[in-house]
Amino acid sequence: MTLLKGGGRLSLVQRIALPGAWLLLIIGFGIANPHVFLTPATFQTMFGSQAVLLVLTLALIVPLTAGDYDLSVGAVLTLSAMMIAILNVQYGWPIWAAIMAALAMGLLVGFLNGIIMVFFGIESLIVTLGMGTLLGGITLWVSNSATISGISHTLVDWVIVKRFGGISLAFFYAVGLCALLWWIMEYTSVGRRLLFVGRGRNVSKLSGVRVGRVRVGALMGSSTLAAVAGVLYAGTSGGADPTSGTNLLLPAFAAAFLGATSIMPGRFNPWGTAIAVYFLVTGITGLQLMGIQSYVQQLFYGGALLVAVALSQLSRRRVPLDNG
Amino acid sequence: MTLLKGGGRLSLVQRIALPGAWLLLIIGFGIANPHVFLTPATFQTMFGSQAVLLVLTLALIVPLTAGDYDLSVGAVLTLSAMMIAILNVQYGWPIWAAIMAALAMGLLVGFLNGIIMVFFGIESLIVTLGMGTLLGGITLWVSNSATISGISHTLVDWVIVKRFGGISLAFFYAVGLCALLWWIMEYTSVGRRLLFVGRGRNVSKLSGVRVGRVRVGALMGSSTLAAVAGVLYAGTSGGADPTSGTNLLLPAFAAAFLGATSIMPGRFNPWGTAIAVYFLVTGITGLQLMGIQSYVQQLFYGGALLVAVALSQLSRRRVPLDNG
Amino acid sequence: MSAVLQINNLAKTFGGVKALQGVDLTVNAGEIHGLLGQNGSGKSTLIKVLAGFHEPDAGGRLLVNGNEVRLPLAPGDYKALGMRFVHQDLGLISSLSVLENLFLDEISTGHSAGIRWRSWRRIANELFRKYKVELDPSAAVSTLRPVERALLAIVRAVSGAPRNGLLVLDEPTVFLPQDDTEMLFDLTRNVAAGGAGVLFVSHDLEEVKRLTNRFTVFRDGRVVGNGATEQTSREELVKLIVGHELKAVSHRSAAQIAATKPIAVIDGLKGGLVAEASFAVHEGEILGVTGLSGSGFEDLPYILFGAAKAETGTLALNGSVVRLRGQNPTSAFRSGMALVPADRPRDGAILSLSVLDNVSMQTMDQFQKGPILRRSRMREEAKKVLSAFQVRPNDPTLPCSSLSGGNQQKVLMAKWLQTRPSLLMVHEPTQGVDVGAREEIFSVLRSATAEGMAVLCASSDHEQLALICDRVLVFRQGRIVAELTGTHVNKEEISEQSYAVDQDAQPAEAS
Amino acid sequence: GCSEGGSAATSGTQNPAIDTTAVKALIDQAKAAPSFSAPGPAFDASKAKGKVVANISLNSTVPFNQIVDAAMGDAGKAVGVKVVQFTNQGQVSQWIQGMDSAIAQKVDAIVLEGSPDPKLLGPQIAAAKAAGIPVISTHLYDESYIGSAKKDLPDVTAFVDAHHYRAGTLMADYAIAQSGGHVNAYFVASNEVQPSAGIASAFSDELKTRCPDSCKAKVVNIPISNWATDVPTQVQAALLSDPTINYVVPVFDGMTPLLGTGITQAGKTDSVKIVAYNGTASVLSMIQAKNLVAAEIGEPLEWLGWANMDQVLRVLTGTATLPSEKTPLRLFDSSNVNETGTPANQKDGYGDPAKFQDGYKTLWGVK
Ligand SMILES: Nc1ncnc2c1ncn2[C@@H]1O[C@H](COP(=O)(O)OP(=O)(O)OP(=O)(O)O)[C@@H](O)[C@H]1O
Ligand SMILES: Nc1ncnc2c1ncn2[C@@H]1O[C@H](COP(=O)(O)OP(=O)(O)OP(=O)(O)O)[C@@H](O)[C@H]1O
Ligand SMILES: [Mg+2]
Ligand SMILES: [Mg+2]
Repeated sequence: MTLLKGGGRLSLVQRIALPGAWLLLIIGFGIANPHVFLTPATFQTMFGSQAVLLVLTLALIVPLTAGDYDLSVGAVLTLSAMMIAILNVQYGWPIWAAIMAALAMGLLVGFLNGIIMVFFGIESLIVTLGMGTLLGGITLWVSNSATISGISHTLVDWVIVKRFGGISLAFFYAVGLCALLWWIMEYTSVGRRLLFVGRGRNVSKLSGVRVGRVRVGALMGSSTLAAVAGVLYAGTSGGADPTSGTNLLLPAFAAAFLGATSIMPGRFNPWGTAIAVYFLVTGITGLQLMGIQSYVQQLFYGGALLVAVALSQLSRRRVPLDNG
Repeated sequence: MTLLKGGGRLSLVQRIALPGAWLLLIIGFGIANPHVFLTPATFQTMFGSQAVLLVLTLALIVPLTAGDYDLSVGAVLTLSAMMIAILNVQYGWPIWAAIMAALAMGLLVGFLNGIIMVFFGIESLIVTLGMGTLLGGITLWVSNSATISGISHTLVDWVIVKRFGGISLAFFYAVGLCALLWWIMEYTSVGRRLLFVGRGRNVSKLSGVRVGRVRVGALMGSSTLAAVAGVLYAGTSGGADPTSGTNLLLPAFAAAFLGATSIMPGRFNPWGTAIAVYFLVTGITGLQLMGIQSYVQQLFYGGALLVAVALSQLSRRRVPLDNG
Repeated sequence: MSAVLQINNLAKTFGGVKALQGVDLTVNAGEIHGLLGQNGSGKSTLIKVLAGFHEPDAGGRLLVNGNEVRLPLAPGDYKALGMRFVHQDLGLISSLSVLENLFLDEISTGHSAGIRWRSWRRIANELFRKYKVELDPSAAVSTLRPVERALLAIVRAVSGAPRNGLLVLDEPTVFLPQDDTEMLFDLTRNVAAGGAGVLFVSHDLEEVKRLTNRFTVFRDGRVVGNGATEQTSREELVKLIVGHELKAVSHRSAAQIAATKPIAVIDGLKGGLVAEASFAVHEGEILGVTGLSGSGFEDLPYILFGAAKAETGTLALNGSVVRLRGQNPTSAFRSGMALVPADRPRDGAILSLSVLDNVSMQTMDQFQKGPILRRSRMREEAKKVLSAFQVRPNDPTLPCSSLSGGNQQKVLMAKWLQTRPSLLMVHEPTQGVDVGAREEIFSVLRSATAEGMAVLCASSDHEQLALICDRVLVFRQGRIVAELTGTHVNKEEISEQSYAVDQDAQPAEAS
Repeated sequence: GCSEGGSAATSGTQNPAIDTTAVKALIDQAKAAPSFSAPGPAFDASKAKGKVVANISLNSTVPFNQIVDAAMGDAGKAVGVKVVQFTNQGQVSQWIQGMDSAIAQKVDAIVLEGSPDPKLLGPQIAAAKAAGIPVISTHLYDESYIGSAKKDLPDVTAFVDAHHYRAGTLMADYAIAQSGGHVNAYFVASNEVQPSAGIASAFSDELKTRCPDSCKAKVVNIPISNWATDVPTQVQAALLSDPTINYVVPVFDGMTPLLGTGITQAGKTDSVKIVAYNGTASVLSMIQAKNLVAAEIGEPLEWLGWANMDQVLRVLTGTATLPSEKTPLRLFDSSNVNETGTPANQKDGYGDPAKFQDGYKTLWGVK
């Protein structure tokens, strides 16, 4: 799937359009609301609390690069957090064992998604839509629709209580994952193969790339990252509820696509993703801190997505030939 | 976007796999629960109740045929119902005028979606994701986040109260739209162009199709149909709430993709869509009538989608080389 | 004689690339006009301007039948102006049916409400009967063989071409075997005789000389010459196109081949359209396989590479034996095989990625040092390789889609030859490649075989096979019916063997 | 769970008449406008002057929360306490961010208004405690549950109780009174929201207590995210499989229009009534329009805001906190619904707001 039209050399303007817009936003809110907004605390909490969204968005860009959609990540996040809560709180498993079980679930779900997709030759969108619905049912079932709290303090400590430079460790885990993913995508042949498969499936196949394996791997990667996001979710909130994770799916998609307009325009890339997440979060937080009506935040979200992507396309040399 | 792999002549087995599964489901529930399930009333209400979902799914398949996604249909549905409620209840507009305004809104939103997509060259997925979020904000704003009830009884009468053969008129409107869309897609050059653009954008342009115009038109079609779904929604519930319409988006996608496995396998088609919607609804209703827990219904939904699409792929001649 | 088409001072710039500059071209009624030029010289670009696909730069003029037409043309305008096209990539939508593709133009620009599929199907069947092609209107184009697709595109264009209109054929013959080419030529002459003009693009000068009345040659987007075909010799044409003269090539003899050791031994292969094939490819030789389309030779490279399924058979490559049923592209690549497929945009190149990405798909791992992929090194290396293959422009960061077809083909050759395979398989290696580049590709293949590589070349271009192959195997009905070596490797004998009506497969004369 | 009534429950009319006088008396009491009575001892709230309270509501897009939040601001103004709103769309990550920034801004107290679930904010509440910032959770736990909530959530400084279960009981009472003791109810719960299960069992229990032989209720659980798709069909299916159902009860009244769709589609608009809880304006209007809804239990939202601030001020001034704020419920049916205005609105219908406001001001010593 080619995300944006055109190709070729990237203009600097476009690469830095989004970081620039982010800066402008910060300056704007800084002027409007200097005492509250321009404090270290604001940025510390902003960075710390949105680590879950960032990791979930990273999960999405792996299969997106390989040309597949994963709509089940929200459900995997929810189930992962719920499994940790149930195993740790109700069954008394040690926290590391509960985390391992959740990650194993992520891996398994990704594997099933991938196998169904490749073996039956069904579009990833349908497979993961079905799988996400199925997992939602399972989560309701195992949790009995209830919120479960009281997850081990070790996890909570290591996710959100411990800080570095005033920012919760969760942020650094997320940034670490960004860096790892960036390295994999740019500097390993496994990562390049993801891109090849995403852009030319037959070509890759005839070049000796095991296309099916790469696609299954991408879905396993996304599910596992979503399970990691679930671990962070359980850690930041100390508990789990059966539905709210799925609400993160659309914001994550928005951030993934917005991120693909920046740093390496036209490609889903981890740093662009991180900037997109924090650009959107900054806008929302600034509005929240000013006590602005909630619907304005939603207007900002939608509007920012449209305007940012549109501008980044304008700043791009227009290329006459549309790619099919 | 080629939905499913392979092409060529369609096997009869595959064409009728989904209707067959539907029949099996009916027989199954009939045996399990004959006195309640196998009554005219069950079928009458089943057909009548899902007209909104059917129309929303029809909305989706228009741009899907042209290779574009419209994620804003759920938000358009909600805003359309909300506009009717506000204009009719709070401003005292006659119901027909309120409906016209809602449809005009749909047309306008589709036009904006299309223009942004074509002019800036942004993927439809991003444009409509942003637009959907924006419209969600607008809906919250104009409605003050409140549910509004008391819509003119004329509308309610003509949508759900009046019946024909025991089935609410809403069903017949939806089936009428199915037939109309089928005629347009199969027997008019406008409809065929949709398919051409979806299957080969460059070739279509070379053959003289104004690709941009067709894509804008498809998004206008989907938004307008979504607004029609909003009218039916307002008519079935006699009111409007600011959020619940968006929850119909994923079920509609599921039905659209499931529908593309039947009747004309590999193509999004109105009759397949109708069968998919009613297949899913039959399963859910059957389970509901047996008093089975809600999460089981969700398991059915996800599972049925996976199994049905997988089987329909299996029954299809496998083609060695995957298309990109 | 009146001009059907008159173009003055037409220019087209892509970003910084001047694809066309100051082009003047006239096609007269009843004339078949050859449009010649190297890869990337702008032929297809001109055609796409006429189709309303590209918007030309301001300043050009276009006259159709003497009437000035305002540029740019909108998509679909061509129809009213009486133009019909067979585009370079045929302009078919492969996931749709033959019928829909046949009426693509009608539907694309029409305003029909109430399409009468049944009567259209009748018309289609009549057309196919009239033009003697066997096509099922409801078959998906993706299930057709390349020849059938080409025929469909040709029937579509020819049947719609009006009198005093213009028929444009952009390399229509690359997919066609000899007899279909003959049929196309007859059709084209008929169209011209009816009063229409024909613009015919080909890299095959033989064809150009036989078919066209006049010609125009492009080089780097400019017109460098035109004239009457009869009064221009082949050598003169070559010189106009390439800018210099071509060298002759020599073949190895049967004895020379026998003296080398076999690199790949294929035994009892069955699968696809191949009924039975056993043969060997020797070190340092270029082995051609050919036949009529449908005779099975096109399937051979794909089966050997594991991209198409084999039923039985083994392949011994450098002594190690694999069962072909279990072959897949990955293991084939790892065991030292390479395949340059014929369908470039689908199977060959990832057009949306850079030339660098495409060339380095397989060699990437060599640039991995510890955890880091050294990309500047990759770029330098790619630049070197591209200049060795004379890819123009030589800029590895360009997206592959902005190269012309021929240059894309050179990139693909570069990509695979870099991996130093012991068996290189090519399918129509010079498809859409100009005479100059064709020569370059041949010399690259030659120098690679000089280092011991074995080449299997599947092609229906008999002249090409004669030019580069040391030995040629001819297929009929899935079996090898002839093996030509030494002086027998010439266009006439290859054609004769391919078309021989003799049904009893006779093991060949020269073996 | 689902609770089955006695043996003859479905044979309605043949049953001996049930004595409903006691229930009717309860209903009449619940229909009367509430009057203010001091929830606890008076104290000097002016000591809190100048303090800052951060308010994180469940979901700022919901009118319920908007009205309560605004009233909290007004109540704060009366004593010179600033209430800072942290608007959000009901997402856990936003509540977390709100907690974090409230702690960073060193506010004097944090209110979780209208039930952001403290169980999902454990680490943040602990951090607030460590920073010496009290956290007050309001309108989440029923009065009967406050005791165990305190044990479960030791870091939460104080709670403001709600009367969710009493609403469940009242809905059952209304159905009993109106039907003459023959209730076959279909109750739709959303158990991922904390009080839902308790409201459902309060409803069933009341039926069991008052008319064990002639009343029954079936409870089903539909998560809020599935309302739009599942509620209409579910209700419709239930009405088809059991035609004797005469009441459909939503756990939260936001579901009411969807219930209406299901009932209309099943063609049961004549035999089925809705009783509901939350006091949403559109549902009150449905009573006014005589459209399916028989009764609606509401709460005075501004009063809730002031009650929240009462507990907050007690915390800020070091006064002992109250076990119950004693906020009222009021039952509306066609006889008194017009007190909520025409068209109905969500604030009015609970008597003169000046009365409870004066009551609190007196209690706080600022009047
Ligand atoms: N869409 C495009 N964007 C940028 N450059 C293009 C585009 N299409 C063609 N070009 C460039 O325009 C020039 C002419 O290309 P064109 O396809 O017309 O060549 P051609 O003469 O048809 O060659 P061939 O014989 O290989 O088909 C080439 O340099 C090519 O790289
Ligand atoms: N898109 C298509 N591609 C290939 N074949 C098609 C297509 N659409 C329809 N057909 C075939 O064309 C034939 C006639 O189709 P259809 O029944 O729609 O005709 P009709 O509209 O009734 O004909 P008429 O217009 O002559 O009354 C059928 O065999 C059908 O399968
Ligand atoms: Mg060309
Ligand atoms: Mg050629």
